[in-house]
Amino acid sequence: MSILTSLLLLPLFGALVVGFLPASNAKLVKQVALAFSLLVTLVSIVMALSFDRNNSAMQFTEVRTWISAFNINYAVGIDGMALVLILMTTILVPVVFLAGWSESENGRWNVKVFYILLLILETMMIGVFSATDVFLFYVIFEAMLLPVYFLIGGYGSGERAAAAMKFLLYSLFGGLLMLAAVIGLYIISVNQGGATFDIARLSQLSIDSTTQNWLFLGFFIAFAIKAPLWPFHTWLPTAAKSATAGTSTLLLGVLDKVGTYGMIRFCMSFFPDATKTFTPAIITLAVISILYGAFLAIGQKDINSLIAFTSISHFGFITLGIFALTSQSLTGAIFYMVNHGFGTAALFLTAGWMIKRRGSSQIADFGGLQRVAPVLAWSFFIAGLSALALPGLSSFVSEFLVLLGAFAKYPVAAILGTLGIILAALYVLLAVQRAIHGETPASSAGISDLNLREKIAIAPVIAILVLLGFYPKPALEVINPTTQTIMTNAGVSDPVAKVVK
Amino acid sequence: MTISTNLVYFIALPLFSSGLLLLLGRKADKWGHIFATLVSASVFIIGVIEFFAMQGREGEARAATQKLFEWISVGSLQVDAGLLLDQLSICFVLLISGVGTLIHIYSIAYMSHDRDRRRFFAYLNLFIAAMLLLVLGDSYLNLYVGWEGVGLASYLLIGFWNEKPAYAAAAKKAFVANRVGDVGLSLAIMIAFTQFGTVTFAGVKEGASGASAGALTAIGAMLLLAAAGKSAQFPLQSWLGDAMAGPTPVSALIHAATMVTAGVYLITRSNFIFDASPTAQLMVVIVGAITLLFGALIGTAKDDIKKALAASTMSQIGYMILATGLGPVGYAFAIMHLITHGFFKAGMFLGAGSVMHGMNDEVNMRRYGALRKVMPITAATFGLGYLAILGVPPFAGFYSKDKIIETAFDSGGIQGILLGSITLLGAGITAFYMTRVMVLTFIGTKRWDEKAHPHESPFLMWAPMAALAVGSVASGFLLNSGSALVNWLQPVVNANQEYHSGHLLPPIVVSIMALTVVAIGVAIAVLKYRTVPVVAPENVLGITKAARKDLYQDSFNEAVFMRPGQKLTAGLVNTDYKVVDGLVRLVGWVVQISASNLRNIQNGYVRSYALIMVLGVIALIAAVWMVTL
Amino acid sequence: MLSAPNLDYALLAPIMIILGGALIGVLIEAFAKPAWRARLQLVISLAAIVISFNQLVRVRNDGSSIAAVTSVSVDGAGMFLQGAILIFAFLGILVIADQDNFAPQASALPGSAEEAAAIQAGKQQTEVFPLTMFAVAGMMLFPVATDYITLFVALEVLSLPLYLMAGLSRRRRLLSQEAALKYFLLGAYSSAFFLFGAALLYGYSGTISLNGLTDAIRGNTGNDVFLLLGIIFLSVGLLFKVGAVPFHSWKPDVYQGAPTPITGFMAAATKAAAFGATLRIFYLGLDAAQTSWKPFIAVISVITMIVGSLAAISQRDMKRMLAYSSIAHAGFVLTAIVSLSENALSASLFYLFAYGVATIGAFAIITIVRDSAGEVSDVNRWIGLGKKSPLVASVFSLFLLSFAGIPLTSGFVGKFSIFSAAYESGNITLVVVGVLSSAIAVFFYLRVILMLFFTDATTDSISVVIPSILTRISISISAIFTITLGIAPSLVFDIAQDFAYFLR
Amino acid sequence: MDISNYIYLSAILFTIGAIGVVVRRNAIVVFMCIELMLNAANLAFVTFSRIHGNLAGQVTSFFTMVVAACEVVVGLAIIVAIYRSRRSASVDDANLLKR
Repeated sequence: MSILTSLLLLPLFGALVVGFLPASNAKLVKQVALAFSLLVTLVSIVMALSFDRNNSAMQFTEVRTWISAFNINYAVGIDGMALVLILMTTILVPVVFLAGWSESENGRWNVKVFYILLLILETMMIGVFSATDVFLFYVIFEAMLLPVYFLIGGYGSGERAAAAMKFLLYSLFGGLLMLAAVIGLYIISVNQGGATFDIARLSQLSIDSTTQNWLFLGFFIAFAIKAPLWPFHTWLPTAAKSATAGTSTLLLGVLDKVGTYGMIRFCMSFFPDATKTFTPAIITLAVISILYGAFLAIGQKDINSLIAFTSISHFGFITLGIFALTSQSLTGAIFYMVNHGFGTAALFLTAGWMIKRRGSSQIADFGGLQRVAPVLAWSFFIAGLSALALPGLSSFVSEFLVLLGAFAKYPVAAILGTLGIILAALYVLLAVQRAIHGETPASSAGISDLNLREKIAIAPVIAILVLLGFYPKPALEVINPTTQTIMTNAGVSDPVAKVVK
Repeated sequence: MTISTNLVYFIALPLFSSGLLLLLGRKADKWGHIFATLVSASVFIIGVIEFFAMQGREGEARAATQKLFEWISVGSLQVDAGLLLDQLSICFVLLISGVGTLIHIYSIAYMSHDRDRRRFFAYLNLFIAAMLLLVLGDSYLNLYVGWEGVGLASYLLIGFWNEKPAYAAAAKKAFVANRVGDVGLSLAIMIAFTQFGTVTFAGVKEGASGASAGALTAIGAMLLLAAAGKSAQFPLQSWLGDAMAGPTPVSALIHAATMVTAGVYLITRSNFIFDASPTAQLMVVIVGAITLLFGALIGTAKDDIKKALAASTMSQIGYMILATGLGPVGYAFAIMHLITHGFFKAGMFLGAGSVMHGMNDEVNMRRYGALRKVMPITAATFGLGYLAILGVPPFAGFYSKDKIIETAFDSGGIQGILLGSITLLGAGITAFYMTRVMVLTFIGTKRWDEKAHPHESPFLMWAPMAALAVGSVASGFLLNSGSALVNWLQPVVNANQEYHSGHLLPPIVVSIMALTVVAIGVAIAVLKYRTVPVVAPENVLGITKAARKDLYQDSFNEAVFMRPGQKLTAGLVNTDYKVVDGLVRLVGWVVQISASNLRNIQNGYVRSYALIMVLGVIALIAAVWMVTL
Repeated sequence: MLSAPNLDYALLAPIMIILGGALIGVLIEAFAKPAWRARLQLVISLAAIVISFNQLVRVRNDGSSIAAVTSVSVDGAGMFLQGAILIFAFLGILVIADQDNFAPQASALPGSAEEAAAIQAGKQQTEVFPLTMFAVAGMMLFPVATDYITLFVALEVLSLPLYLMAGLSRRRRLLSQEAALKYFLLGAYSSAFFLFGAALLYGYSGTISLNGLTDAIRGNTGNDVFLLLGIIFLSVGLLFKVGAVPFHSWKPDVYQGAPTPITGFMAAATKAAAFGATLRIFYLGLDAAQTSWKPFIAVISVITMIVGSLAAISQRDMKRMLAYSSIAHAGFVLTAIVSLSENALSASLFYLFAYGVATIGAFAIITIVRDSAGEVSDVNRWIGLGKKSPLVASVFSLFLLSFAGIPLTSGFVGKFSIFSAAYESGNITLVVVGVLSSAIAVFFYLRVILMLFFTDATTDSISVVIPSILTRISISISAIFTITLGIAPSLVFDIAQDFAYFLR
Repeated sequence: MDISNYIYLSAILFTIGAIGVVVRRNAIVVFMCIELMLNAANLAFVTFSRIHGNLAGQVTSFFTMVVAACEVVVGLAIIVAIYRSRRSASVDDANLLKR
C-alpha cells in the first residue's frame, strides 16, 4: 500500500476518530482534528522528500480494481505538478484549522460535524490530485462538492443557503457535462483496444476532430466553471461572501485549482488537436477574466467578494499560462497555482480576522487599522502585496513567467495581461488605503491585535510567500519535468530566440 | 571580470537591518535609528573600499561580479541572482550610500519628535537596499526586483504619516504611476527575451547588434516608458508633486538624489539598445525636452517650497534624460549632472527641511522672508546650492549643465539648435524660479505670522547640509578635471569618439550665452519680488495660473483615466450582476416557469388524463405512419 | 394424441410458492382470530418470499426458454428481475406491516358510525397481505411471459390488487379512494389498448408467441399495417405501466393518494416488472422491426426525462415530487431500451434494482414523518427536520442524492452505465438530454435537502415518530444497499451482467 | 362477405369504446366502455384465429373474458365504495388529487 494511499486514508481515519469524540468538549475536538491535519502534513512532506526529482513519470503509483465491469480501478500516482498541489493542500489545512479556531462555533451543527466535513474534504482534495483513473477523478471531483456545500450552508453567514445552492448547482451542471465527455472517452477507448480509464492509455487514443472538439468542450466547461473563467464566475463571489474564512480559503485556494489542474491533466493530454483549435478563444477568455476580475475587484464594497474577484483575475493569468503552451508559461501557471493558494489563504484569513473583530465585512467600515492592530494590518498588507505580485514575493515569479511565456506566442494577450498588474496595484492599494490607512474611527478603536494562535497560523504562509519568492528553485525543479512531458504530449516546443548568438 | 565576494553586503546589510527593526517593533525604539545610520555608513565605507579597489585594477578586470544563487531556471530562461559592480554602478553606489548616510544623520534630528522614528529608519534602510539592488543587478530581471522594491519603499515613506488620508492617497498615486512605468520595463524584458533568449545585460548587449531595428526601437520605447514612470518624466510626472507629502528627508533622498535618477541609470545601462536605434534616442530627447520646460514652468508658480524644489528636480532630470538621448557622449555628462544635482538638490531640500523645522512646518514661502538673519548657516548652505544649480562658473552646476547645453548644440542641424535653445531657455527659467525661492525665503522683508519664531537647526541637521554644500561646490570641478568621469565611464558607455569633434559653437561662446541668460533670469526675479503680498494674488498671467495647477496634469489624468475608469468599474459591477448573473438566474426562472405550467396540466380529471393518453396514441400513429411512408 | 404439456416445475416454483402464500393468507383472513391475524399474515408472507427467493437462487443456472411450453421463458434477465421483485416485496411488506396506515375496514363508509365501531373493536382487516402476495406473483410472471395470453393475465394479476390496495389508506380516505378509482379506470383503459395491440400482432404473425412474432417479422409475411398498429397499441399498455410521459398522468395522483407503504412497494416493484416485460418484448419480439419503433420510443424517452425532471421542481407534496422523479427515471431506462445492446440490458437491470431499493427506503421514511393528524407529506412542513432528527434527514438526503445521481451513491453508477450503453449504441442526443435533465432534477433534490438542513425549523410540530422495528430494518437495508452499491457496485453489477440474457 | 370486414368492425368498436371513456362522466358508463374495448379485442382475436386457421385466438378470447370478469369485480367494488362515500358516481367529482 503506497504512501500516497496512506496519505489519503489518514484524514478519513482522523474524521472517524473525531466522530467518536464527545461533542460537548469542543476544545478536544479541535485539538484532535488539528493533530491529524498536522500528521497529514508531516506524511506529505516525507513523501515529497522521497519524490525522485528527475523522473517525470508518475510515482508512488498503486492500482486496485474497483468496478471490474467497466475496467474502473482505484489508480493513484503523482508527478511533479500533483506533488506540489498536494503539498499546498496539506499545508493549508492545518493553517485553516488554526486560523479559524472559533469558526465552527456558531454554525447550524456542532463542532464535530465541522471538523469531520473538513477532514473528509481534505481526503478528497488529496485524492482528486492523485487520481490517475479518469472515473475515480470524476467521482471525487463531484463528491468533493458536498462537504463544501454543507460547510457553506451550515457554518457560513449572510444568505448562506442560497450561496451554497448556487455553488453546488453550478459545479454539478459542469460536472454532468463532464460525465457525458467521460462516457464518450470511455466508449472510444472500448472501440480502440480495450475499455480503460487510465490517463496514460487514454491520451494515446486517436479521436477524430469533431468528437475531440465536443469531448474537449465537455471537459473544459466543467473545469472553466470550477476555476472560474469569465462567463462562469458569478457563483464565486456569493460563495466567498457567505462562507467562513477557512472554507473560502480551501474553496478558492485548493478546490478551484482542480479546474486548472484538470485543464492541464485531461483537456491537453487527451485532446491535443482540439486544444489547438480552441486555444485562441480560451486565451481571449483568460485575458477578459484578468481585466474583468481586476475591474470588478476595484468596484467591490465587501472585502470577501473583493478577494474573490482578485482570484478570478489570478485564474485568468493561470489559464493564460496554461494555454500559451510554452515551458515558461506552463511552469509559471503551475507555480502560480501554488502561490495563489498561499496568497489567497493569507488574504482570506486576515480578512476573516478583521471581519470577526470589526463585525462587518464592508471595507468602508474599517479604517486606521495600522494604529490599532499593527500586526494584523501588516499581514493584510503583505497578503495584498502578494496579490499584486510584488517582486520578492513568490507570486511575482509565477506571474512574470506566465507573461514572459505567453508573450512569445500571443504578444497582444501578454501585453493586456501586463496591464492587469496596474489594476492589481489599484485594487490592492485602494483596499489597503481604506482599511488600514486613514484615521482610526471611534468604532474600530477597540480592535485587538492578533493573538499568538493567529500569529502562528499566518506566519508559515507569509514565510512561504517570501521564501518561494527569493528561492523558487525547489518548486521549479519539481514542476519542470511535468511541463516537459505535457509539452511533448501536446507535440509543442518552445519558440526559439530570433537572434541566434 | 573579477569575482568578488562582498558585493552581497551592499544589499544584505541594509535589508537585514530594516527587517530587524520592523520585526523587533517597539523594543528597538531606543537604538533603532543609530543602528540604521551605522549600517548605511558601513555600506558607504564598503563602497569607497570597492571604489579604490576598482581603481587599483586595470581595464577589463575593473568590473566585479558575484553569483549568489540560481534564481529562476525554466526551459531556456536561466536567471541567476547575480550582482555586477562596474564603473557606472560604483558612481551610483557611492552617491546613494553617501547622500543616504548624510540624510540618515539629518533624519535623526529631524524625526526626533516622531513616535515611529524606528519604522522610518527601517523604511530608509529598505530603500537603500532596494536602490543598491537596482544598480547592482546584473540582469534586467534583477534590476526589475530592485525597481519595484524601490517603488514599495517610496510608497511606504511617502505614506509614512498615513493617518492623514491625503498623504495615503499621494502614496497610492505614486505607486500606481510607478506601476505604469513597470509595465514598460516588464514588456521590454519580454521583448528582449523573445529576441535574444536571455535577460542579462551582457547577453542583450551581445545580441543587440543582430536584432531588427523594430525590436530595438520597441525595447527602447518600453525602457523609456519605465524611465518616465520612475523618474517622473512626461507623461508620468504627475505623482512627484504629491510625493512631497512624505517627510522632507524622504524628498531629499528619494525624490531628489536617488530614486528619480533610476530612469537615467536604466537608459545609460542599456546604452547599447539606444545607440543602435536612433528613433528611440529621438523619443528620449523629446521626453527630456518636454519635461525640462514642463518642470521649469511649474516651478515658477509654486508657493510651497518643497513643491517648487520638486518641480526643479523634474526639470533637472529632464536635462539628464535629454543628455542620455544625445548619443554616447551624452551619457557621461548626464551622469555627471546627476551626481552634482544629487549634491546640491539634496542640500537644498535639507535646507528647506530645516526652514520648515524652524517655522514649525510652515511650507508657504509667502510666510517666510529675511530668514538669513535668523538661520545664517541654512541660508549659506542653501545659497551655495542655489549658485550651483544656476551654473555659476566655479560651482558644480556650471561644469555639468553647460556640458549638456554644449552637447545639445553639437547634436547638429536644426535639432541641435532647437535643443540648444530649449536648454538655454530652461537654464533661464531655472535661474528665475531659484532666485524667487532665495528671495522669498532668505532675503526680502519678514512676513512671518505671530506664532512663528524661527531658530537655527541643531548641529546634526546643518552638518550634513554643510557637507552637501561642499559637494555642490567641489564635485563639478573634481569630476571634470581632465574629463575624469568621461574616461572613467568610457568602458561602460564606450563614449570613445573625441567629443571635441565638430562643434556648432565653441564651448566658451556657449558658456557666455548661458551665463547671460542666467543673469537675465536672476534680474527679473529680483525686480519682481521686491514686495511680496502674503496672500497669492489672483489676477496673474494665464501661464502662472496654469502653472499653479501643475499645467492641469492632474485634471488631465482624472479626465482621461480616473473618471472613465470609475465609470467603467461601476458599469461592469452592475452589468456583472444583471447580465452574467442575470443569465444564470434567467435559466433558473425559465425552468421554474415551465415547471409550474407543467403542473397545471395535471388538473385532476380522469377524463383529461384519458384524453392525454388518446392524443398520445394518435400522435404515435401519425408519427409512425409518416416515418414508414 | 394430446400430449400433456411439460411444465418445468423447478423454474416455476418461485411463482407458485408466492401464490401458495397468498392463498394461505386468504384462508387466515377468513378463519384466524382477529388478534392473531396481523402477526400470522406477516409471518406467512415473509416466509413465502424467503422460500421463493431460496428456490430462485437454487435454480439460477438452469434457465430454460420452454419452462411452460411457449408461455414462459425463465431466463437470466427474468430471474434477476424476479429476485429483485422478491427483495422489493420483502422490504415493502416490512413497511406495510406497520398497521396504522391502513383502514380497519375498507368497505366501511369513511367517517360513519360503522367505521368508528370497527376502530374501537380494534378490528383490523389484514387482507392487504394476500393482495400484496397476489400482486407479487403477477409481477414475477410478467417479465418471464412470452405469449400474449400469459402477458395479459400477468398484467391483470399484477394490476388488480394494486388498484384495491391504493384505496386502503386509513387517513384521508377520500383521496385514497379517488386514487384507486383513477388508477383502476386508467389501468383498465391501458390494458384494453395492450390487448388490442396483442390481437393485431396475432393477426400479423398468426401465433400468439413472441418467437413466432419475430419469425413473422423476419419472414415479412403479414400485413405491415397490423404490425405497426399492433406495436403502438402494445407499447401503450407497457408505457402506461412504466409511467412514460403521454401516459404518466396517473402517477402523481395515485402516488399521493395511495397509502405510502403501498406507493413505495408499487413504485419499485411495478416498474421492475413492467420494464422486464418491455425489455423482453422489444429485445426478443420486435428487435427485427426496430427501425419502425425506435424513433418514437426515443422521442418518448426524451420527453419523459425532461417532463419528469421539470414538473418535479414546483411540487409541494413530497410523494408527488417522488412520483415525478420516478417518471424521470423511467425515461432513463427507456434510453436503455432504445440502445438495444447487451450492455444496455445489464445497465437497466442494475438501474431498476438500485432505484427500486432507494425508492422503498425513501417512501418508508415518509411514513415515519408524522404530526398529530398522521403523515405529513407537505414539503414545506419538513423544514428543519435536519435539526430535529438528523439521522432520518441525512438518510433521506442519501436517497435523494442517489436519485440525483451524485457519485458514491448507487444512482450514479446506474446512470453512468445507462448513459455509456446509450452512447455506445450511438444515440448521443439521448445521453445529452439525460445529462441535462439530471441537471434539472438535481435542482429540486437539492431544494429539498436545503429545506431539511439549512432552513430553521418553524413552530408547527412535525415529529418523527419512532418507527416500528420492521420499518427501521427496511430503511436501513435500503440505505446500506444504496451506499454499498455506490462505493462497490460490482457486487450487484457483475450479477446483472451475468444474468443479462434472454432465451428465445 | 370478406372476413376482414370483422376486423374493421372490431376497430370501430374499439374506437367507440376509447372515445366513450373520454366523453362520458358516469363511472359505470366509463367502465362499460372499457369492457366494450376488451370485447372488440376479443372479436379481433377470434377473426384472426379464423383467418389463420388455428385456435390460439379463440383460446386467448376465453382468457380475456375471465380477466374482464375479474376487472368487473374489482372495478365495481371501487366504484361502489366511491359512490357510498360521495353519493355520486361521476368521474369528474373525483378531482381532489390535482396539481
